[in-house]
Amino acid sequence: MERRDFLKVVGTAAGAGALASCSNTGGVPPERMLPYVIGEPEIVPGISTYYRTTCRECPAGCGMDVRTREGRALKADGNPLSPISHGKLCARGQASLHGLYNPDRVPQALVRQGGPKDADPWKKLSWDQAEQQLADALARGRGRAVFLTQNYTGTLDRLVTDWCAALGVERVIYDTFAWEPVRTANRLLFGVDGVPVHDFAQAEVVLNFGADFLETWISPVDYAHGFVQGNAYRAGKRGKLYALSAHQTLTDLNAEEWVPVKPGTEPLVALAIARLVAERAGGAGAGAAAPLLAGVNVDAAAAAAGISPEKIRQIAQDFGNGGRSLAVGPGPAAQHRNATAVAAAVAILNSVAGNYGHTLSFARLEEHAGRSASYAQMQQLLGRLRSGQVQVLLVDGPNPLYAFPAQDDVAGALAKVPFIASFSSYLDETSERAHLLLPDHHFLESWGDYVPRTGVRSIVQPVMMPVFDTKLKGDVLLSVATRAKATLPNAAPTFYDYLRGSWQREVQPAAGGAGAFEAWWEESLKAGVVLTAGAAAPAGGAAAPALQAAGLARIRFEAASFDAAPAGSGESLILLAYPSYRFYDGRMADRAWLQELPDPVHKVTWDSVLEISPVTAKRLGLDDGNVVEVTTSHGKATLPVWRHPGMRPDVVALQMGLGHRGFGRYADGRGVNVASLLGAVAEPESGAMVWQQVTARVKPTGEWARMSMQNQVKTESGREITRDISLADARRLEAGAVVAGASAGSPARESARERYPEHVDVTGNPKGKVVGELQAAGGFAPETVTAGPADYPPPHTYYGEYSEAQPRWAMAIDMERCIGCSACTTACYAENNIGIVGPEQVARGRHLQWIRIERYFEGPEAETAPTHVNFLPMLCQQCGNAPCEPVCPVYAAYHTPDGLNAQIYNRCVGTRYCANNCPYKVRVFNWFTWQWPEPLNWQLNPDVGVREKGVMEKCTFCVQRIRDAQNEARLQGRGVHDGEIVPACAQTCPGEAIVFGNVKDPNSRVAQVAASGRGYRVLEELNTQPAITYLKRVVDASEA
Amino acid sequence: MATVVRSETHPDIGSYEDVNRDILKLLSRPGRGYRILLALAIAGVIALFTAWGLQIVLGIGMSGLRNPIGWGVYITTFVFWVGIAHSGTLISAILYLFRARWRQSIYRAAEAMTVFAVMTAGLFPVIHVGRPWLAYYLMPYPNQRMIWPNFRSPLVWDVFAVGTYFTVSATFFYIGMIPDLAAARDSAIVPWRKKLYSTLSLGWRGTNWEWKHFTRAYLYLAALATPLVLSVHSVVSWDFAMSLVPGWHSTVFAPYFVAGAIYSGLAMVLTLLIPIRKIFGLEAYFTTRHVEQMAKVMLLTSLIVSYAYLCEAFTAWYTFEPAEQTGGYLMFGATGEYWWSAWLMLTCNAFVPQLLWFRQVRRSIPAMFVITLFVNIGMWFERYSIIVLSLSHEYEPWMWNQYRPSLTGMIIILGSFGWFLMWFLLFLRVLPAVSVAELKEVLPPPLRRLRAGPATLRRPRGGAEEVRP
Amino acid sequence: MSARADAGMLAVFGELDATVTAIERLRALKVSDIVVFTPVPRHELDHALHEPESPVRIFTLVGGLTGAATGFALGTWTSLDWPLVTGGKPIITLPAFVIIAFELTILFGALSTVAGLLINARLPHMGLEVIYDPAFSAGKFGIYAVPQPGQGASVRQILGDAGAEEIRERPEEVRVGTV
Amino acid sequence: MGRVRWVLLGVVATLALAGTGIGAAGQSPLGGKGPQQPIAFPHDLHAGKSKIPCMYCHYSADRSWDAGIPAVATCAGCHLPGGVPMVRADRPGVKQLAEYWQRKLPIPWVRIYNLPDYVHFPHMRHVKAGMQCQECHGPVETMPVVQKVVPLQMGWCIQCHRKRGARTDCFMCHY
Repeated sequence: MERRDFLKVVGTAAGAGALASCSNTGGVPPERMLPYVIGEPEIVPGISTYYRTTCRECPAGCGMDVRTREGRALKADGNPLSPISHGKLCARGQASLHGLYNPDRVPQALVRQGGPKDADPWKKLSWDQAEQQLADALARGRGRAVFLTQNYTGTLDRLVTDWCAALGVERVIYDTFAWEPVRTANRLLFGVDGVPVHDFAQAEVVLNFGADFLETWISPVDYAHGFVQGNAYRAGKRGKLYALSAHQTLTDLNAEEWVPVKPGTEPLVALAIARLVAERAGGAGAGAAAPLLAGVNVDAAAAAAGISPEKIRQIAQDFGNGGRSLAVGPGPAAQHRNATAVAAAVAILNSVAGNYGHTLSFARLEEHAGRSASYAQMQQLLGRLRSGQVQVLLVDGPNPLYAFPAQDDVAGALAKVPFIASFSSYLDETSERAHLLLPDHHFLESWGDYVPRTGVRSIVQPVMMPVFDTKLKGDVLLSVATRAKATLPNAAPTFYDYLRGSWQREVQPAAGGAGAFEAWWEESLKAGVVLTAGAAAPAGGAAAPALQAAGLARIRFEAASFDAAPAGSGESLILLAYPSYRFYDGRMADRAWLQELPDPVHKVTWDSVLEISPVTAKRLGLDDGNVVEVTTSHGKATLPVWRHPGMRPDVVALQMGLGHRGFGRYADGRGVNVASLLGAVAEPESGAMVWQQVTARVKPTGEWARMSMQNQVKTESGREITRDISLADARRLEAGAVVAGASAGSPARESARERYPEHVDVTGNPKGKVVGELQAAGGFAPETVTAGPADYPPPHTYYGEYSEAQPRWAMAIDMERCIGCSACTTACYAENNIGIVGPEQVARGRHLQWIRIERYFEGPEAETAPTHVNFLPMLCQQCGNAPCEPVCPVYAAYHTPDGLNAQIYNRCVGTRYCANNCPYKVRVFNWFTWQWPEPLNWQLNPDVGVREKGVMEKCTFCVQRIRDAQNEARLQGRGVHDGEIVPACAQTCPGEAIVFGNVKDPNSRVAQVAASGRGYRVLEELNTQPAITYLKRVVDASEA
Repeated sequence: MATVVRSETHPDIGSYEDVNRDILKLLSRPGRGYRILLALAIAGVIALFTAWGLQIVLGIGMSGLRNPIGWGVYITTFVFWVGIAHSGTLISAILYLFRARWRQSIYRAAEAMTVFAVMTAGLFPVIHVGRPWLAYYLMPYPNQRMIWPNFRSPLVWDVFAVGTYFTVSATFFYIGMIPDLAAARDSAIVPWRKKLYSTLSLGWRGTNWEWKHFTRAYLYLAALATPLVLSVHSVVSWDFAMSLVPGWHSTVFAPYFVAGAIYSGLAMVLTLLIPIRKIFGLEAYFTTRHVEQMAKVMLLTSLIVSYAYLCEAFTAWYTFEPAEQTGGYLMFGATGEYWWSAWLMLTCNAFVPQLLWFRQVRRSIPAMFVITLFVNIGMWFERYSIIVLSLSHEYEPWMWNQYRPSLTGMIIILGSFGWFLMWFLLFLRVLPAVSVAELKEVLPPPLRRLRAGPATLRRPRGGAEEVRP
Repeated sequence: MSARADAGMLAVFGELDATVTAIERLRALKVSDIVVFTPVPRHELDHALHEPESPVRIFTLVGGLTGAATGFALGTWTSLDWPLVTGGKPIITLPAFVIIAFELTILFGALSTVAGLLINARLPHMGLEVIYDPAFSAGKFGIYAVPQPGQGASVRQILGDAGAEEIRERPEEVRVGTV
Repeated sequence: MGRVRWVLLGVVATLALAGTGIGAAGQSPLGGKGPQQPIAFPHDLHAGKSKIPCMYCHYSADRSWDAGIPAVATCAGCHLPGGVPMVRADRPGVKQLAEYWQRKLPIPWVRIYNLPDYVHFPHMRHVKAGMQCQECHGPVETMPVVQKVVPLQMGWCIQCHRKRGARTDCFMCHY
């Protein structure tokens, strides 16, 4: 702690410099330079310092690397040593900096002095006063106090447990996503109240029953990373994901095949598949479930689910090849009245396929996922609050006032509690009802540790001085304990000492750390994560647990029921609530980066949309943006619709996370809270909140709202932006064969082939004879472009600094590995000081994304029932023959000797000609000067200029990182190594889809990947010579 | 009785002195209508600069432009005004070289229109850019940064083309006016006018050597201005044709734009001169014959642009490239969200002017006035359709968007008409709006021989041929 | 009053043919110092005066060629001064420079034509006292002839016979713009 | 008289143009004294008379983009070892320093060499290339009050880069 005490100084470059805009307006008043009072040997102004910590934005607990400069955190990335993050982060993790620098954080301890209607009911308190007030309240309410906490693990968990015991406080842990059905099923079937670690990388076939494991489910970064390893094409093989759901989330959009089952029928379908798998395996693995499976009627299940029995047989055929498959589910996206049966059926499916011990095992548990109270238990707590049994309520994390349906009357329950204290650093709905606010440090300012899964200890350490006058929760608890004269085991003056003590006593021996603690501790801080026993999957697989008949008997394998829609006009459709990739359960809604990030599926920013099937929409006369009124028995909402081709016609879907009242300027009043449409229903078996419970009545209002989104199209409209290849062709290409028509897939080319078979060849290009005739008639022949990425720039440009010896920075993007999660976009915002334009400007198309994920539905009926979705990260292609460059009148756009398409902001006059002439439309313009409210501007990267109004900007391949690496290499008298330069998008990509490097070096990874037979360049027929090679998505994974 | 010889083109003008009297009387005190019009124009200018100032302070986003539609009404209006500017030089230079006898009475006003239209057009690139305070980066001049503009950029070509065009047409305008300024000087009474014309006329006396060099210089200027006038709109068209944008990168653009420019320019000349003729009583100078001649040229150019529209549609269809087909007005123009713009263009520019096949229409001043208004509107929407339609639907469907002009943009565009009108109205009162000297050239010279002879009325074909004494 | 004005006489004519006749007769008398004023350029007067071709065209030609050379030189030199590749095109992109060269040809040609006019026509010619009558800009023709010694009477005779409406001997020098 | 006026006008116009050109090509005004600093730190005594190497205080010039300004502790290390006023303790500047040091406050130095946000200048590359500090910062060791001696405009950078054959790629410094 001590060593960061002196960081209260502003660095020379990071301070005023980064805030100045592009135009130099002269130096009045004089800029001041503040030196350190005492120098820090590890901090050199102008040089970044990295700290390893653990992301605490969701319970997954990804290891994190945070880059700081002059004492300010600038960029978060994954810790490559962490088995949870693999050096990757999701968009939420990237946006943790916006939590740190959120302008609406509670700046210091506050106490309520007025009613909720007062303009500013809060009075400032010193921490001394605040802690005393808390201690006094606890003394008054001893034995009748409840501490409602989020899901901590590790040392803080120990402290809070001990503290609660010492002070007579009851502790309730709650997380909105508590995975109750999965835990309950595991408890009933296997006697383990927990969630096993899923090893997607080993699974060749995955069946998903409503688990959004690429978005929020349990440990999304690790699962996304593993899923891509197992699923993406490599060495002639490709995995297969079946999504069995009524509505495709991002995860389901990545499926090879989507099976649109009726909502609630997942248990029947899963059991039917299990029966067929068990039959094939001769009953092995079925164990206690054998009688149950014997009674399953496949045809009846198929009929109930609204799918064909053949589909079930096909899935069963693919599934279960000796532990090389995996079934997962449900997540909140399939949490209906019989969700435990889904989880149980999934467990049976994994059991009969022999997956336990291989692709999942109870030897390693997701520690964080097995601890939360259930929703039903929370309801009981609310009942106690309502009856006045609780005198003091401490809240840290959960926000039931937002997350619970109105029927729970959380507000009424809270009103009955005489004293509520909140540790939240943000004024969310629940904290706003508190009497005392004790804002905790953001995790990037905190000491701590976290145990995400068995054997993994991840360190939380502060990367900078606190931004506000907040105080570490652990320190507050220790101090309050002292004030209350309570004795805690292993008490220490500060939480930092408590943590070190705990690590010295427990973690060092468990991790087998040798030597003095101080040295080991330093090493651990550098690694950020320590692995203890049981961290690795057991070699050769663990023993498969046996199914327990008693538990099995308790589960009713029936279809879930849904409340009927209220009477009235309009269509009745089942309302599916599902978690948000961007906002999780809503806790991330105050992050401007995430609000501005287009949703990976519907691409709407800053607002909620009701997703509806195009078939139903057509029947109701609805187009994207038409406003509907959604009525359930519990509430009503008015919002625009978005036609989602990947959903059943009998459902509508609404994302969680928006519809906050309060919670800062970025969240307040935006969108619809799905809980407002639901009743307080808990699943009987698991006590889980039932998200899929009601049928809604959907009625068009006849209005139209301009949605804040980038685009209105869903398909490529006949263009060849994304390209596919069949598995068979991919294999043949790998073998070095030339595949005719490998670029097939473009409707235009296909149509040309059909209509003019005598004039065009199989690829859709004109035949040689036609070309000859054209030329003989004086026409131009289409010129075949043969140059590859490494063949540019052409020799006729070599002059001065332009020479053959220069590298060409290039990228290869494997569309097989892109899951469309958009973490790259947020990473790019963080790295490159991209302005946040707000909903009105996004609606006008004035967003500033340098990298965007284009989502195109593919297939003959892409508008209504797509066969699959292609995600394409589109960023500046750094073309060799860049069309944007020669049109710039002032050389603001030009080509650098090292093959970059440069945009010199300070030279830019703003004619926008370059953007007009860019066929990829990756240039974005600063229509206004964008604002970063204090202290969000602290995050601005000093290595990148901030652009003012009137300047064109675009992806630079993170040129600041290139220059940094070049400088470093030059100082060390060497060249730049391959892999030394990683752009922000590539760094965070959970699928490792992006490879960057010098394509002129044949040994570089990028050159090798780009040479793949699947490689193509977008719009290369324009002869732009892009530096980015895309690898075609492999479709039709069935054996050809 | 002496022979009364009358000009064929201007049968109602009598002597050289009549010309001076009729033309120079325009410079006397203005009437009430003129003042109201000028006040309106100045109000437009104030609105223009207020809106522009706001746009500079807040950002070019005020224009209603958005990604990826980087060009909109400002560039549309720029091209529109550059197009308008073409008729002046066409009439004064090309028709001069062709010795067309109907140009004399209209060319001065047309030239003035050219100069002011270029002045108006020249505002728009500066209004349009994101950082107008750095627009000087486009000028090639030695600077401390040691960096030059990019001569490969069509926008730098534009700077050269429009800059040259302005310089040359302003020079041409002024040089041609020197003898008239001398005439105005000699008849001026108001002191400031006397002083102004004295200065501007450079001490012109009409001596034989002055005239000799003057006529040669004028001829060469006309010879230089002729390729220039054809090049300017070609270069402007290359702003589009040199790009990669579907619907823009077309080889037909240069002739298409030049024809369109002449078309719109003639329409604007008529729109302006028909009221002026009436208000100032210049029917003798600007006759139905003039209107008809211009109508014929308009018909020709209308056919050329209609042909270009067909070409565009045909090539887009023929390419079988989806980007080409959606990029032009073919799909999104004729049937899509910009249908009104595309159909307005076709109606005004291709359909309505077919009326000009009829002689009665060509000779009807009111009909011609209405038709020219149609053409003016149509030509603005032609540029709007070309620019906005293409940019809205390019190669990348993900970045398709729709454009709606903003209030700020519309104020600036309407204000630009005020700006143009202000200069034109001031010109009418300050400078001789019809060429005094050249009109005298088409009049038959006073001849002693005829005066002494028998009293017969002769109508020589024009007045330009030599008369041997 | 200059000596030259002393000796000259200014005749004002109303008709073109009369003026031409007067010029031709004066030339026959070998009166070479003739200035003709005319409100409108007429070839008849040029023919009568037998003037040599105007040298303005040389100015135009030289200006135009200079412009062309400047255009190519500007493009080439600035591109080489700080070579920046755009769009994979060569550093020296002559087709693009053709447009610059063309525009500068016209610009320089036009400006030097104007310079040629001003230099040859001795303009601007302001504020000096000269022989002039405002009627010449309206509709009258004028001849100012300076007879050689002893020719005065004959000149006067010729002008009068040709049809001069008025003949002023030793006309007053005026400043144009003040009368 | 008229011609004289025209000639005069021409001369004045030419001069004005040339003046503007020279002004633009030259530099912003550099003259005058440097700004007043919170402590009148005499570079001439430290760097000149006492011959303290530049990089003793500006410690990161050879490894960072920033040259670095010394921590107050660096000053105190000599002048107030162990908190005891020692070297030149009687000077007003040192007394001021002692005050800052005791109150643990940074000294708000006025920045003299400042580059706009869009220029990225790597000090370390220039030091490693063997450039002397004085080439850009002037003879600081003779300056009682440091002042700016170079314009820090792009042309000034470029002429040196060209002379030395260093990179003149825009994207090296502007991004």
